[in-house]
Amino acid sequence: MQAVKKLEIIVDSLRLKQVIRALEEGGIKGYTIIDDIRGKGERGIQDGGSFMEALENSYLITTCPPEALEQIIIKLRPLLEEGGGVCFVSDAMWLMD
Amino acid sequence: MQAVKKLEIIVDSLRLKQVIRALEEGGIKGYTIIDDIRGKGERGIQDGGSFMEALENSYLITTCPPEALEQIIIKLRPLLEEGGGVCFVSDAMWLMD
Amino acid sequence: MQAVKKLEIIVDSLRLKQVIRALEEGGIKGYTIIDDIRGKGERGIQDGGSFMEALENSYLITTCPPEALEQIIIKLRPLLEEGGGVCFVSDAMWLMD
Amino acid sequence: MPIDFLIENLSKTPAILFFILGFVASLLNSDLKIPPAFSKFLSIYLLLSIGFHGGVELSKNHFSFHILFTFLAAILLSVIITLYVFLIAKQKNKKEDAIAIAASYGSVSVVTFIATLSYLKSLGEDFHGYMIAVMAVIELPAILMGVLLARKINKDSKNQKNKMPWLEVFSNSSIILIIGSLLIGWITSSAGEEALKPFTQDIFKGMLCLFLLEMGILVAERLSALTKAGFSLYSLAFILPIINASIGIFLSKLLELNKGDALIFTVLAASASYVAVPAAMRIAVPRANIGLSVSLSLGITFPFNIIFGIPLYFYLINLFWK
Amino acid sequence: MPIDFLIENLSKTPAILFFILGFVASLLNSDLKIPPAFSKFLSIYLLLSIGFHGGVELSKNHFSFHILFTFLAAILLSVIITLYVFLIAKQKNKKEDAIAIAASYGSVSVVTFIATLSYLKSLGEDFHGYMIAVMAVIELPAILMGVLLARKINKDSKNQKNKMPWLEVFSNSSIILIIGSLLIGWITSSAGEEALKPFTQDIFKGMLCLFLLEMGILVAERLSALTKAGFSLYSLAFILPIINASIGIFLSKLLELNKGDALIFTVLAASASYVAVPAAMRIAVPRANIGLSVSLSLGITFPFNIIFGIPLYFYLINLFWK
Amino acid sequence: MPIDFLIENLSKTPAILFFILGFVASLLNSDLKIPPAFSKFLSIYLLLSIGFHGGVELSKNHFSFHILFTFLAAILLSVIITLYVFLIAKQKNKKEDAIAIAASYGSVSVVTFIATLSYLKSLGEDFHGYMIAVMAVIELPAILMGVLLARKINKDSKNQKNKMPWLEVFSNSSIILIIGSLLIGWITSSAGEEALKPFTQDIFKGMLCLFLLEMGILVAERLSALTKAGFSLYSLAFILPIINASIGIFLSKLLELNKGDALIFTVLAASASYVAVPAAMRIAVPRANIGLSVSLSLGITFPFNIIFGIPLYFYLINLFWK
Ligand SMILES: Nc1ncnc2c1ncn2[C@@H]1O[C@H](COP(=O)(O)O)[C@@H](O)[C@H]1O
Ligand SMILES: Nc1ncnc2c1ncn2[C@@H]1O[C@H](COP(=O)(O)O)[C@@H](O)[C@H]1O
Ligand SMILES: Nc1ncnc2c1ncn2[C@@H]1O[C@H](COP(=O)(O)O)[C@@H](O)[C@H]1O
Ligand code: NA
Ligand code: NA
Ligand code: NA
Repeated sequence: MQAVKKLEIIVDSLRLKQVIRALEEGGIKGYTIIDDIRGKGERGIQDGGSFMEALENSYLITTCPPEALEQIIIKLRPLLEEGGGVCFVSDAMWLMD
Repeated sequence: MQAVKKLEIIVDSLRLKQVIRALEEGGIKGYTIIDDIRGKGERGIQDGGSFMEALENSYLITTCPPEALEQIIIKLRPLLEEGGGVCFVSDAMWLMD
Repeated sequence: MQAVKKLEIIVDSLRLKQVIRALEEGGIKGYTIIDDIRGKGERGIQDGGSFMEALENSYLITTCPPEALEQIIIKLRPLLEEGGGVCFVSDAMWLMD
Repeated sequence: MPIDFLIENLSKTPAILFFILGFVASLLNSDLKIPPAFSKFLSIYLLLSIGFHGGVELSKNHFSFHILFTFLAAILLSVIITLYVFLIAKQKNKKEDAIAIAASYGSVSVVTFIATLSYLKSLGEDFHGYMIAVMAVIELPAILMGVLLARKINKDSKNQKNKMPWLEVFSNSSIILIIGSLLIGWITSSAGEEALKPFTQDIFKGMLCLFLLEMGILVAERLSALTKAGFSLYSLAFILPIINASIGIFLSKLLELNKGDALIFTVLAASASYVAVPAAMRIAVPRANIGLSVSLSLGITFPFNIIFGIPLYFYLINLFWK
Repeated sequence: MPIDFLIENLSKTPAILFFILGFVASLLNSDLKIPPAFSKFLSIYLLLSIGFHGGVELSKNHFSFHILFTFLAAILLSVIITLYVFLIAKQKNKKEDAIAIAASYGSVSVVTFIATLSYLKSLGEDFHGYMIAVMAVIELPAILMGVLLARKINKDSKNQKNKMPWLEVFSNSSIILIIGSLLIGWITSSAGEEALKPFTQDIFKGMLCLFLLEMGILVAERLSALTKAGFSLYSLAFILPIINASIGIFLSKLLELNKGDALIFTVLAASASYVAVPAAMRIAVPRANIGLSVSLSLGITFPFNIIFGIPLYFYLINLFWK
Repeated sequence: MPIDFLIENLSKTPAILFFILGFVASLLNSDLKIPPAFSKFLSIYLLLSIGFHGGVELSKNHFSFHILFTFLAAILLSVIITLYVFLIAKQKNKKEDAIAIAASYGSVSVVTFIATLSYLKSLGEDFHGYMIAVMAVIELPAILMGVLLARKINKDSKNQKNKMPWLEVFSNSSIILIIGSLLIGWITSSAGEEALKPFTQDIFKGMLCLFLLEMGILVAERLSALTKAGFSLYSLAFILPIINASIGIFLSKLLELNKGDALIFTVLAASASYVAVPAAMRIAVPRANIGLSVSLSLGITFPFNIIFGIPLYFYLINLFWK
């Protein structure tokens, strides 16, 4: 097993493509996406019955080597600052190596 | 980045509103919800093809400052004791500040 | 609260049953499943508009006592080696005891 | 002989064959599954269509004391069944579980009800439209009894920290939907019927096939979950529909219902809820093992009724109504 | 008197009663909810059906300058409304929020539009098929104005780090779907119409009922979210449809539209978008609080229009067209 | 000339235009997407409807040796294609990937098949109902060959730690659904057909439009994923349908099929599976890159067939059948 940093990102579904682009620029190769989720944050309730895409969130999980984290955050932070959304970083072990 | 406690709560969908109420009483401002998931626990398999709401789970993710955790748990625990469901607490870093 | 190991497993939906079988052989009693999610990994993009099941992932969350982890990994690893998929392990606290 | 009824029933109704297909697929360990969002939609569709249809039919019937008596008898029946099943079930189960089981058998399975209507139609047998309205209101008394029993238990055990969330218990989505659609059908009457016919009637049988396909899968899953429950519980799920059907036939005779209405009334008695009541009990009796009551009502009683029960009950009614 | 129109409107159209059912269910704290995947499908279905229908109708009309003028007037109307609403809304809101609100009111609510068509049909009132095409293109100018306003604001605040993603703004799914379906209807014309009729027309009213059920739930949720906004915003959402309807009626008179077309034109003006425009603004003005604009357009203006507005506007049109 | 066929094909069938719409939307980077739960439902609907239809048709045909020979020829064809494609594909690919590709081309694309039927209907060309049943069983031999090849590879590499999960491979949801529906159609025959007609037939074309819209989006996504594969793979996906169609036409001539049946038989040969076979191979050959085989069969062969192939093959058949 191998130590990695796990990132969990929750953003507007409509801005997910931009986030993926930023992550890939930061060197991310793998990720998992859960679409069409709801939530509440600083910008109020996001719950559009899903046909109002503007009120829908997506949840993205990805991992990176600890030393790559800073580079990724540099790419990611301006996006979240501009358009809202959250990101949690935590420690995990990656099973396969 | 800022240290936070991350809570992951899995409960019957029908009792989710009560959980949110408890969390908000405990001071929670933001959360994310994934609806309509299934699982297995002490009370057996929860998988109702989703039209049997009584057999459907929801997954709620939220974060709080480490010092606020205790207050939230006080609100949350009786609900889970009464009606089942689980909660995991872990450490994470919150990207935006 | 009680210290546990949290496992997050992302595999092809079609192989989920095998994973659950392996986990249960390893002693797991409870888990949560989010179906029908997408992602990208070593084997390329998994996103089949969901009617192509072969291109669909599932996300499984489970916990175990720290001392049980090794036994579970022994069961799990060959499955992921053979058919792809990822597993992250992290530390968490279990609220109810 | 009932066996002819049975084969007729099977070879003419695709819906029941799709139920069997789902069941077999699940036994074969197939990955066949209606996506959850879609099976929830199907369930909404069925409730809306049947409720709306019932409302339209009700708007066409003039009020009569006969109709009123049928309603009252159905409510009484529901209360009696809930109570006696509770007394039996609590012998070998936790009281909370007994409440969930009792309320489920006191109520009705909407899909069994629908299967009954199409069985009658396929035989060209008459029935009154207001029977659909009877079915729509019959969910309520069983839930009410469940809540009252729950309060009694809590009082006994002085375990009354949380107030009963009455509103949430009764504003359960299935109940709102069927009663709301009933009202809308009643208000819009034939104008509404004409507007919605292609949706609520023409494609109804097809939608039902898909729903029963999913039901077949779920029944098989429930049955394999049942293996851990005891033998007495299994047999209960076979015996209750037969006893309740007998009460239903007896009451129907007393009420002088025609044969079609009698079968419907009997099925109201014999079937058990696995949607509305478990959802209500999940809130009213949170400590109950809801999965157990669903395993009985959905895993055994439901397939028993739609495959054997309906033709059998109608065979009996034909005997007694001669 | 409008009150008769209103009662007629309600008692004959199940769709609006289902809207009210959803609304009431939500107030009763019910768990009733159309599964998200399904409500997204319903929205796709409605856009596809209405766009396709508009295209087929357009293919049956010969080009005329009268049609062209109607298109141009609608575009002009949309631009004017977006601009004046922006000027009003920016008084008490962030500029970004004002843009989102303005573009929403400059555009149109497809469901309000559909409700208008079925209102006209239920009255047996004529209208031209190309009005559907007018509606389909009217989403674009408001979005364009929104984007131009956003660029101006950014220039003023020298806050121009990211380029405007033009393509993404206009390739919004609702826009692609309605305009694409319009083209397909136009190309396949009556052959296509015949092939798709059972799907796009026969079950349309039923699908609309389900969608309005969900809308009722969402409106109730939006209203309770509104409680935190100020009074001036509330009143805006009531006043804007009335002002815009007046402009619409005035322009319709100038264009010498018949009564049916006039009502449609008026509703284009009076209604506000809560799907396509918010999605486009989410990308064009990421810092805006989109929830706010949706609360106004969906929470207040939408129910106001479908319950009171449509019969009221038509009452006025009947007065003026005499 | 085929070009006329092509334009006819396009301007009359909304379904193919919706496919193009989805494709274009994806190229424009639009967020248009059928919700996954709904596209899975659409796929279930199509399989159920076509299987059921095939069963009903089969029940109307008397058994004949001609039918039997057609079945056997189709199975033989499938086996031959799987084997020769494997031999070609393994030259430049991993053996596991070659198996997945070969089994996919040995099987059939249900949607291409459906497009063929509606093409024939639009031309008023006759075909036999049992050809649908031929299609329904043709998925099996290719999967079986895939499994046998996989076992051989494993034996060669002594890599046989896990037993082949036979049941799971063949109880794949698409296979269960199409064969189950075929049986149900066969049992319930015209009674069943009448009951389900509004659902399985009337709204079929509309549902197909929605499904093809989603297919267009997925094809565009697959094509952009292809850019990383080599040139030889690309060309394979163009050449295989042409070779296989030629074999299909040749065999059809030998079997003395009528023109309609010949086109269907040819399309069985020319099309490749991207649902059932990849799902089966995912289990039988877990180390294979399933995405690759789907990119070829769905990304290239599928659009090639439904836009150019079908009219082209029919043009050739018309030449040879004179
Ligand atoms: N504390 C939190 N914990 C979990 N999810 C959150 C939290 N805050 C915000 N979110 C999610 O992030 C989305 C965007 O947040 P915001 O930009 O703050 O409105 C919300 O709709 C939630 O789904
Ligand atoms: N160890 C576990 N890991 C992850 N999820 C669990 C675990 N135990 C229970 N759950 C989830 O929590 C739900 C309720 O659990 P319970 O109240 O124990 O029946 C289950 O249906 C699962 O979805
Ligand atoms: N680094 C990662 N972070 C999160 N999810 C991943 C990661 N790598 C792979 N996955 C998920 O695991 C699935 C299978 O991965 P693979 O077997 O590498 O193709 C992918 O489709 C993703 O959903
Ligand atoms: Na009952
Ligand atoms: Na407007
Ligand atoms: Na083939």
